[in-house]
Amino acid sequence: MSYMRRISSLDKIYHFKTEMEINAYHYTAGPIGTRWLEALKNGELKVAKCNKCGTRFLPPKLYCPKCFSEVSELESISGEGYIDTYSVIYYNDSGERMSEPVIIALIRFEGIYGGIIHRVKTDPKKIRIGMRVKPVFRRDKKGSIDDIEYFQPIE
Amino acid sequence: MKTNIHVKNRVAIIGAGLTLFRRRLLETPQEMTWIASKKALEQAGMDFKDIDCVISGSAPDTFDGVHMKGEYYSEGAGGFGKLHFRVFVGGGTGVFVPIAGWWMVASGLCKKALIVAEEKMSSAADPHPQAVFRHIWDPLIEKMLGPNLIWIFALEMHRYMHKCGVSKEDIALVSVKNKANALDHPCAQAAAKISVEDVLKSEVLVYPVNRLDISPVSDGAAALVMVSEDVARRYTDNPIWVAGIGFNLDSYSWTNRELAYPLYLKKAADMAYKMAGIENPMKQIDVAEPYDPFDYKELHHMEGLGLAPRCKAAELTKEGVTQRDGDLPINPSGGLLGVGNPIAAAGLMKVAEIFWQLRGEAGRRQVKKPVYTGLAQAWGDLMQVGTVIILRR
Amino acid sequence: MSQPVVLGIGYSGFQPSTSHYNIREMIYEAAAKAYEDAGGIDPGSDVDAFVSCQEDFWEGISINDEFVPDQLGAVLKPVYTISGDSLQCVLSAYSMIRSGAFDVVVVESHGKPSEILTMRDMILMSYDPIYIRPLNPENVFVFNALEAKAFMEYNKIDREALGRYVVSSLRKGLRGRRNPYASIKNVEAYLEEEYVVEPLTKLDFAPYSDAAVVVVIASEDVAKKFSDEYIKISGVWSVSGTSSIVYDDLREDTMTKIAARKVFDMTGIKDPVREIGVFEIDERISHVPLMVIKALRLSEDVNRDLMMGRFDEEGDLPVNPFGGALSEGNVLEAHGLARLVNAYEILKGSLGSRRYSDVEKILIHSRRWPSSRTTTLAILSR
Amino acid sequence: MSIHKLGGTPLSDEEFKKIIKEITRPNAKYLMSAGQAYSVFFEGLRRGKIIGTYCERCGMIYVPPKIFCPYCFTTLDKWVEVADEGKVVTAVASYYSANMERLKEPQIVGIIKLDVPGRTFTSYRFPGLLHRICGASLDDVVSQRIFDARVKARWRPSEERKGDINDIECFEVIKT
Repeated sequence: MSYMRRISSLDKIYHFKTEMEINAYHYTAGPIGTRWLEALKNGELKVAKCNKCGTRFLPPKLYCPKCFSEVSELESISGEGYIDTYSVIYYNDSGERMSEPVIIALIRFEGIYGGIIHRVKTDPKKIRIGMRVKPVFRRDKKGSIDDIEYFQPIE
Repeated sequence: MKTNIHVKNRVAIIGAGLTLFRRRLLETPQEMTWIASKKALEQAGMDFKDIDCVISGSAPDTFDGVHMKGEYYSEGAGGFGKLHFRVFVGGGTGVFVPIAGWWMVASGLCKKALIVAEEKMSSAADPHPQAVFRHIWDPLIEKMLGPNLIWIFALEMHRYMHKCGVSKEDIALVSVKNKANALDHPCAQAAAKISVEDVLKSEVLVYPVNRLDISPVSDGAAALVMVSEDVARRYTDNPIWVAGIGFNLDSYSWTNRELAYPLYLKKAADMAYKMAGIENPMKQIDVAEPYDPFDYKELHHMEGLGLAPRCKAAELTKEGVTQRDGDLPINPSGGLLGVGNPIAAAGLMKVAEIFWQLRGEAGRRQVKKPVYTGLAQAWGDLMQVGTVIILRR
Repeated sequence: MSQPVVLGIGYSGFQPSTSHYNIREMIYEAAAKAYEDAGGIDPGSDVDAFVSCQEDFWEGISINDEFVPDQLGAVLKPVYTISGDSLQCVLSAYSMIRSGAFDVVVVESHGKPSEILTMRDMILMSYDPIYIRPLNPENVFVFNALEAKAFMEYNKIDREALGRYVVSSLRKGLRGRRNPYASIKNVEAYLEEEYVVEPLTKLDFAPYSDAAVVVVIASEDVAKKFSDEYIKISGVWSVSGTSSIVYDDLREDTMTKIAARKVFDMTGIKDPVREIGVFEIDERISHVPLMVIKALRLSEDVNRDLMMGRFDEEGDLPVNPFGGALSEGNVLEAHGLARLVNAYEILKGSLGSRRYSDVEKILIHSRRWPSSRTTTLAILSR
Repeated sequence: MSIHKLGGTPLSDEEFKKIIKEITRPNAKYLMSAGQAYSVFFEGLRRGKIIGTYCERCGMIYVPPKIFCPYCFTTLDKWVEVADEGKVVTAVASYYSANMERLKEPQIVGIIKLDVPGRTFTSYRFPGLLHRICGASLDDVVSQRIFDARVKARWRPSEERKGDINDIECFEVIKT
């Protein structure tokens, strides 16, 4: 067999398809997160509360994101929030134009540290920062952030 | 690498913490990281706000199922807004985190660093965390042969047995010892009173590896507080000093080399010994935690570390030298075989154990003889990485 | 205290695809060039340690640290991986040398996105699995757009300003060495582009490139033995973001602010506008360099300063004067080293005109892409 | 007691099954270039040959090949054909498949140190491949008779070869 010092022709280069997958990952949400998701399943939007420094925050964690004490409490809120920032998806990842643009927003709540990133259903022309919104839950809920179908503007 | 006469700043460990090691924990990777960090800080008498740097480690993203997982779990160590980076040398990661932490503090860049390792293997639930290991091979050659993880360790174990004339019974003694040691460890997942018979009678997975030769799949996290000398003096009368660090990586062509002896580990150990001024490790190391994901690895690693003559670690084990009350206690924690194996966290657990042993705080696990100098070691990648840290009272 | 310096650089690729070479062969080419540039060092005897910056899901190999040593000449040597941006490797190497225990550390990083078939899913895998990922948005860059929107609205930066930045940067790239995507566009053409994820169009995202970069870092004392043409690393610092992006204020670049304070402190810089000659900034998404300009307080009025050309080649605050990631492409974790290579070449006088011959200090910046705001800054100086 | 003092919240298999979880089905696919060295190697396999590279400086032969010598850090472009024969340096008997399903009959796999005519190698560095071993029994493994056994590649018929490592079905023990 005789070879050039290097291969330049593309048809002499081998390529292989490969993957780095397993069937599925199953993620647990932690002691507070699990209770928070259970509340969502019941159609309730709650927030975590730190008993040490009083911070109320979303998403919930076992630790306070401000003072790092252990957190054990959830508290109910009205669910009314406002749009901190948003974006409208006009093209999907494959470069196809969306038949209906989708709005994704960061929603914050008065007096709550953090917030939720979620869909907002309204006319993309009307959406603006500061707009007040509330969650609309799905009928069939399973204990997921996706149990909220979307947020909608409060008239 | 120069010896430590060129290093100006001494580095101390002043606190350590662990989560439970369990097959499954409810907590998220962030929360596990937080628990271990919180416990280490509590021992050090510090709070998250006192920390200026976070150095973390974790094994493959394919366990937790989060791409760039260092960016994810670091929040639990209070990393947000602070210096943080994640190191990764496969199974060697756990001991490598404090190695990287050492130079961050020794350089003066960090004063009070949180050293943390996390692994959540249970997320890789379907079909099984072990399935992740299909992806550690050269994807174009070895992966095409459909290997499983145990193949490579069995290949190495069998080569070692053949070259050194070591029997399966000799090797099983390690599993028996470590699982028994772990009975005294509050975080242990796989502690048990078992016999050599039990190991030999357990299911053969890949001959010569039986089920009880292997450490379990685990969730867990571990943390240390590592600080500069002036800080250490302010917080404790009992700091433990980092006396030496070493690490070394062999070729990825693992089928092109001798597997009976870990040359890379000898080189890593020599680097650490040189820095710590150790010339005769068998005499100068008082207690050690070599990496034991499989029982034969403890023997293999003792030899690579120079804690036993080549092919003689099994003899020392038989003679009881490596028991907690022996002349050279090995894996008094219970090791990965007994405490569990959340990969990176398991390696850091070993460093924590040496820290507690040297402080005399290991409780029922405290070795009998007085200890001044201890060593922890981990190993990984395609049987090619050695990471070594030496601590001193 | 040992002063860390950049002693040599080498690279390969910076092309949309490099299918004739396996990534390890590309790294070998980059390493061979870097060692030669460093005065002909021998990796076996002259280098104390090696570090690679990479992420497994970009590689398609779990524990890709395994495959680091051979092509660097680093077999049976101290070698490790940082799962992060390559400037974090520079930070770690800098610290190793400052500790006094290491003299020469080689940093390697690479990206081969042309081999990734499922980029969308991989990006989504980098988001919080409980609170963000289940939204499964039709376009995963929408999360970056949330930040762009917040920043632009709050600072009243309009679409035209963003367009001006992009157009200028693509043109600057024509003078660079590693820029397959540099091109001539005008602002009108930019403004005609439709939004992909409002307020960003496809021109606001760097396309992908394959590349490998190797950099030799040494203590100044040892560097002198090999070459007198080295560039100092005066300071480097990294600041981590949070994966709970909602805990952060998306209107400003908090991480750059904190990192800059630290790096300016390390290097004694009082007035970055006067003291820093060139800025090499991450522009893999076009609003980011504008956020960085704001966070570094280089500009009171970004709209006006863009219009005035302050950030162009001839401006007083040149940003990416030979093109940034929009022109060279997104090389994943190697991005930080790509910025460093530009800065090194400018300071050595091997890239560009006499215009930059009096530049003393260059700031380089890289942020982890795509889902993290973790930021690393460094100051290189003559 | 607080959760952090307890060190976390263990879950049994049953509890894990029942508890609320999020699920991701990963989609991580790649198209990888074999590059210069492996492309020659695979082309060789397709033609029934095992090809390596040779370092003129240190004399080492790389199988699988590399276009660089990791020890001398020189560029390699000398190709050599090594024998499709060699001896076993270690072997094991696996009762589990790659997906960790139990096999009825154990599969024997090993590392084969390949012969290169006119050359000898130490046990520390040598051209070697991981592969299946056929013609050996479980007892050959357990008794360690398999060590140093001579083996020869059993090739797939040339029309079935695709240019990958499975063009070799296995390395077959040569009966003496």
